[in-house]
Amino acid sequence: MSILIDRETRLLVQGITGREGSFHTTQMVEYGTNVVAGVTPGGRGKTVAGVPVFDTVADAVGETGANASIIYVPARFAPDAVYEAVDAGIPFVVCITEGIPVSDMVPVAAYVKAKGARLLGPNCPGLITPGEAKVGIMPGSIHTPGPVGLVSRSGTLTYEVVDALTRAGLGQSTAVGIGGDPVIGTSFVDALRLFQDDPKTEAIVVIGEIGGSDEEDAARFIAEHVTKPVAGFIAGQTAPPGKRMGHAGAIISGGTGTAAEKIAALEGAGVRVAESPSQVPGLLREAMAG
Amino acid sequence: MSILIDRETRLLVQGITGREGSFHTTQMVEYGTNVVAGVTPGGRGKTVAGVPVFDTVADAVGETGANASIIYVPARFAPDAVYEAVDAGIPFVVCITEGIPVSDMVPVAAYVKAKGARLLGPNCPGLITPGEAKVGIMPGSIHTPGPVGLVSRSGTLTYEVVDALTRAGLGQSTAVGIGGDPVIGTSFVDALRLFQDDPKTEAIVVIGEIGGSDEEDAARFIAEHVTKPVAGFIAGQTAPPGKRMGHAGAIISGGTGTAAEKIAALEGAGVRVAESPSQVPGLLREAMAG
Amino acid sequence: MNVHEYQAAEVLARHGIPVNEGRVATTPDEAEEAARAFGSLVAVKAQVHTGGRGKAGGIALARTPEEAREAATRILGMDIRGHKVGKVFVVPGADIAKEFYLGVVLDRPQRRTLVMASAEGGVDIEEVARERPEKIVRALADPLLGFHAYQARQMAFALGIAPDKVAGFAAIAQRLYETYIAEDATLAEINPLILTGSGEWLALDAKMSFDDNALFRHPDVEALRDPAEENATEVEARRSGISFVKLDGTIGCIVNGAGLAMATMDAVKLHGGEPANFLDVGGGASAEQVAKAFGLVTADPNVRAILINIFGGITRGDVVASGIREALGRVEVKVPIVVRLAGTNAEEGRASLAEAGLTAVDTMDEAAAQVVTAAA
Amino acid sequence: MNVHEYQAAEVLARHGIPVNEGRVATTPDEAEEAARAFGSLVAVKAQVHTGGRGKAGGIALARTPEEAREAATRILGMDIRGHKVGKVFVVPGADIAKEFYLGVVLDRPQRRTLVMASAEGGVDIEEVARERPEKIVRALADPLLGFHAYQARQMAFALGIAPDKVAGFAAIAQRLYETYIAEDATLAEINPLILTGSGEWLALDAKMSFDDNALFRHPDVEALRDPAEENATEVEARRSGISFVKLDGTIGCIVNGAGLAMATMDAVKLHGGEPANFLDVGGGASAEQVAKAFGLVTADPNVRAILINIFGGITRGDVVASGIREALGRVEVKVPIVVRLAGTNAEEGRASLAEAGLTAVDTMDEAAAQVVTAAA
Repeated sequence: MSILIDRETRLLVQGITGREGSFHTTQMVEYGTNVVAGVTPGGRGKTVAGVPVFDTVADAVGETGANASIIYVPARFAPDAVYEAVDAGIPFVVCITEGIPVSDMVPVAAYVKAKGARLLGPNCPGLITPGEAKVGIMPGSIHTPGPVGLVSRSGTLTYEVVDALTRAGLGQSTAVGIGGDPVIGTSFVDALRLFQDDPKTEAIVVIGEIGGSDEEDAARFIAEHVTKPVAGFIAGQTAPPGKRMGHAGAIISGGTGTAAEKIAALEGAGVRVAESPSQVPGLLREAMAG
Repeated sequence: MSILIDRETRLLVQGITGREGSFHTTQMVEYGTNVVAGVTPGGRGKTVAGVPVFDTVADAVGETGANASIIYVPARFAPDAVYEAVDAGIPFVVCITEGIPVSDMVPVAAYVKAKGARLLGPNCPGLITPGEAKVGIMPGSIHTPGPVGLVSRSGTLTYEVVDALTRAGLGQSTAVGIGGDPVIGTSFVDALRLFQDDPKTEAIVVIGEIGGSDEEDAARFIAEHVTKPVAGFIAGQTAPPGKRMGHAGAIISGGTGTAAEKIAALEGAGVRVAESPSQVPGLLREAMAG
Repeated sequence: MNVHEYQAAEVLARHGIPVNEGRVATTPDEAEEAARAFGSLVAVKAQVHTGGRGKAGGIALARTPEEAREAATRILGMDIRGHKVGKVFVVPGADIAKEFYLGVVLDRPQRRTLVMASAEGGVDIEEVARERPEKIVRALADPLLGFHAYQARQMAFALGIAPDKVAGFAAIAQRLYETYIAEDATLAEINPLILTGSGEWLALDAKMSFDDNALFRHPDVEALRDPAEENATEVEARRSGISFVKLDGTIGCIVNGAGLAMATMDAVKLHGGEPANFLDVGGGASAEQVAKAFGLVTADPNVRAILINIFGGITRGDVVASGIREALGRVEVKVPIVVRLAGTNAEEGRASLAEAGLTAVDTMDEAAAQVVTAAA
Repeated sequence: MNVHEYQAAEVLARHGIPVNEGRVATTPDEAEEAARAFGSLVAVKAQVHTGGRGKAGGIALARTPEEAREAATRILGMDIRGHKVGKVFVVPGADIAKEFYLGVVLDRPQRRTLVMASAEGGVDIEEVARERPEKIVRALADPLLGFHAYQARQMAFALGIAPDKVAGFAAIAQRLYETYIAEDATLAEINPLILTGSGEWLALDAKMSFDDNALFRHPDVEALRDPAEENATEVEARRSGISFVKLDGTIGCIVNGAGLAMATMDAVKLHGGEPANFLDVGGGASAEQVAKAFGLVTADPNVRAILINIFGGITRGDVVASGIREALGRVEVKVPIVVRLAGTNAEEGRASLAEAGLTAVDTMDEAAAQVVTAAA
């Protein structure tokens, strides 16, 4: 078991013939992901890594029964791609695209929610259920199946922690990158709820960073609803206020969103928070030992 | 029993201090409607016909527990009034206002529906459950309690039919004016569903007119779901195509929306359609006799 | 409110849609001059607020300025379905490779804006809808978010448009939707929308109607109103807050409420008469409004009798009766009048009217029968 | 992207918000002239991209043009929280009867736009939020429909604004929301929004920030960028697609990925060092990007050692290693470099870097420890 994706996932790739789209489609197919279709307007009849391309999402869903989508289209067109996917009945949409204006994402997030669908991202690395399906841009090779559910706002920092977990013999049920933008579809709390309910996930790792209060919300949720052991790490303890640290959402503004606050909140909820990513596996083992 | 309103209805009047609002509030209170509050921005502390006035709908609902609202504000401000009512948690909103642009009503109708609330109108006379509550601008005196549910797109034509029913000894469970605009909240089908499910309604009268296809939809619904006897009348058999007959929605365009089509559809669904409003009570008695 | 083709084209152009730029001519001289300026084959098109111009001979092709002059001479002044042609639109001929239909309207049952397109352009879309409905591609705009780019593309692919022309079509479809919304239209239509031989998209004909209820926020649209296309009595009625529609019969109708007014016309017809008009005097039926209504109805020389049908509701029948009497004191009416007065205090009202020598009856059917007899 | 007060005021004025119209001065002469033109009491306000101007002495009242000149002389060139004052905004004094706060921001947890207001205007709103949160009135705009008029009125009543001033406040609140949305702002703030003695609403100070991701569709906003307020290295980095933030430490950081870059800074600190910068070189860590990164980092004279931290994922460690070697061939780096390379094919990569004489280690902690030692 796992959350959100597994070997039954029938994946559609939006923007499949683009540079990013075609490269990562090949990578996902090689990993064993069941990529059933791609969409690029005007691309009908082509194939990418053996995957048939369609002009519209409706066509692709009609022909292939795709039930998840990953978006690799440029920021100006990505919101439209989300609407197209959701309107075609796709219940789970992963948006990799970075740089989408917030004012475009506010209605997108509301619409997806109103339709009962789920969005992961944007500006995220996607997610992976090791050994079953990779829906994203992460290196598949560092992951291994196992009992740890991981949720993170960042990309390479996640890989860092996953790598450490794998080396420590702690495989992952699913590793989810929720993205570094101010407005995202799936929050820490959403992912935590899924991990808490997933029988195969025995422990959880939360990787946060400065900006917003999603980690504080996660801490409240953990305190109230999560019975599984949780370890975590918060990046940006040395980040100055008022400066955007790469991710559009990683900014301390008005004195809120600091790493210190987030660490305190998580520790208050019983989460073991590492000083360095390399400590995460050890803390998690401690937590799992009770 | 009845549909939508009864003596338990706690009515709020939006635009209560205006000319129309204050006149009809007095009329409604005199009829015995339980008018609990009114709203006019800046009107706090006033009363109209003994009804306390508030600045905002949220205040009025908080103080009085209003659970239905009627709107008498000018067309430019009416959509905002609907949003205010629905956002304050009022489940049933009646909009009397005439002349609201269609492009304003399209989002209003969608929003009300998404919120699970119900809108009656706009550009409608409201509704009445005789002897219990009058929420509208119809003359209360012509109505009498009884077994006939009536639904209509028009105002005075409805009074005409109600008067005929009352004189014929056929009282009304509830008489509903859905309004003459192209985009309205509650359709014939919505009202028919309520009448069909209302144990006190034994027979139904449908008063339609040219324009749109709401009557055709009603005919389909009647054929499939309505087991109670139905009589009807369609106004506008002599109306020329392409001309708006008073109501913004009463227009035959592109050759569709004619009275002949609507009459044929209703008759096809077993509805007895009168040639003149005065025939309605007789036809209904026939239908009720089986 | 309707506008002429040339005005609709101007509105579309303002919203970034490529239109065939022509010139309006009100005289044969101007038409000739326009054709000369274009220096090519031109079409001379009657500007009237009705369809079927082509079939009525209101559109002509002209190869030379002289031919354009001749065409304009013939078309100007022509009567097309009761509309007199006062202007022609002279447009350069286009190199048509393929014709499409593109339109935006309200879908009433869905309460949403509908974008429609067809690869059968240049012909009557209602005919296509009736006879080959599968040839029409439809997309409902989201009521809160609008018409998405993907929807426009989806339509283009469904129409079989070549991949390299899809973006151009989609942009025009989105702009037409935006025009419809921004201008509070009730119809925005391009028929035909063409692909030229060189692969350009061009709106070759345009039609727009506007929501009367929204004109208050579009003074520029209101300014496009053509008085020559409107019935003077209807315009006057609108100013008085009375809904009036001119018809061809002999029995003038004055009624309170639109539904009842239609039902009254129907009753006249049912009893063998022909209504001369639709007239909704408004809810209150005050003396002032009734007086104005008399003025509007009696302006029609065909009117041989008048039926006043008032259902007294909130306004009591006796008050309505005095209003009618007062109105008759202000306006001289030379044809027979039958008054039907019902509802609250109707009896008192009828008595008062009878006193004043008017025929006042109880039921609509009776009133209709009497007025038809009176007009015969 | 931040703009100056005077620019924010211009943007608000364009959207119909009444602002206090002042003049920008870059010299004492200009300030004097501006004060003379207004012919009244003026405020001379430092234009810098930071708060706390008042406390730092960056705002002065001047009763005469000469006083304005003196104030400008003192303020121009002043350093406020690391920002050098290059311009002052000279504005006429206003007759303040009552001060309010009005702001629009994103509510991240709610994923909606939040409009906030307080009757405690003219003071630090964050302080009000912390200490008297009940003094702040909030309304979330609908994500699809926007900020309704009723919401603006509701806020006004909740603030205790007199009934006859409610419509004016509501109009400004709605316009501020519209400005925020139309201009893709991340902050739109009026503090104070005042009621004058004669009962007029006036925005006395304005602050706006804009969404960097949306600047492509707002060239007019992009044009407001003040190069004097931006770190030259940060600007250069942005042009290269590199995220760079200048800090005060001695250890330059080059990392792939924003989260990992923050974690790397944290590791440096944990091991007793101080990072000189945040730098996200992007996912691929190509030779070209790494070379640019070296250029950015070494431009800082404080940098005494560089930590390169790359997690090889899709891009393999050996490829990253050759990229680093190639970059070092292009850019001369005079300080010690510690490379941490992990992930796919990291071992091969580290071997290749060791061959080139670079210190290449396996873990982030080890690398941080070594670079701190190297910089000591």
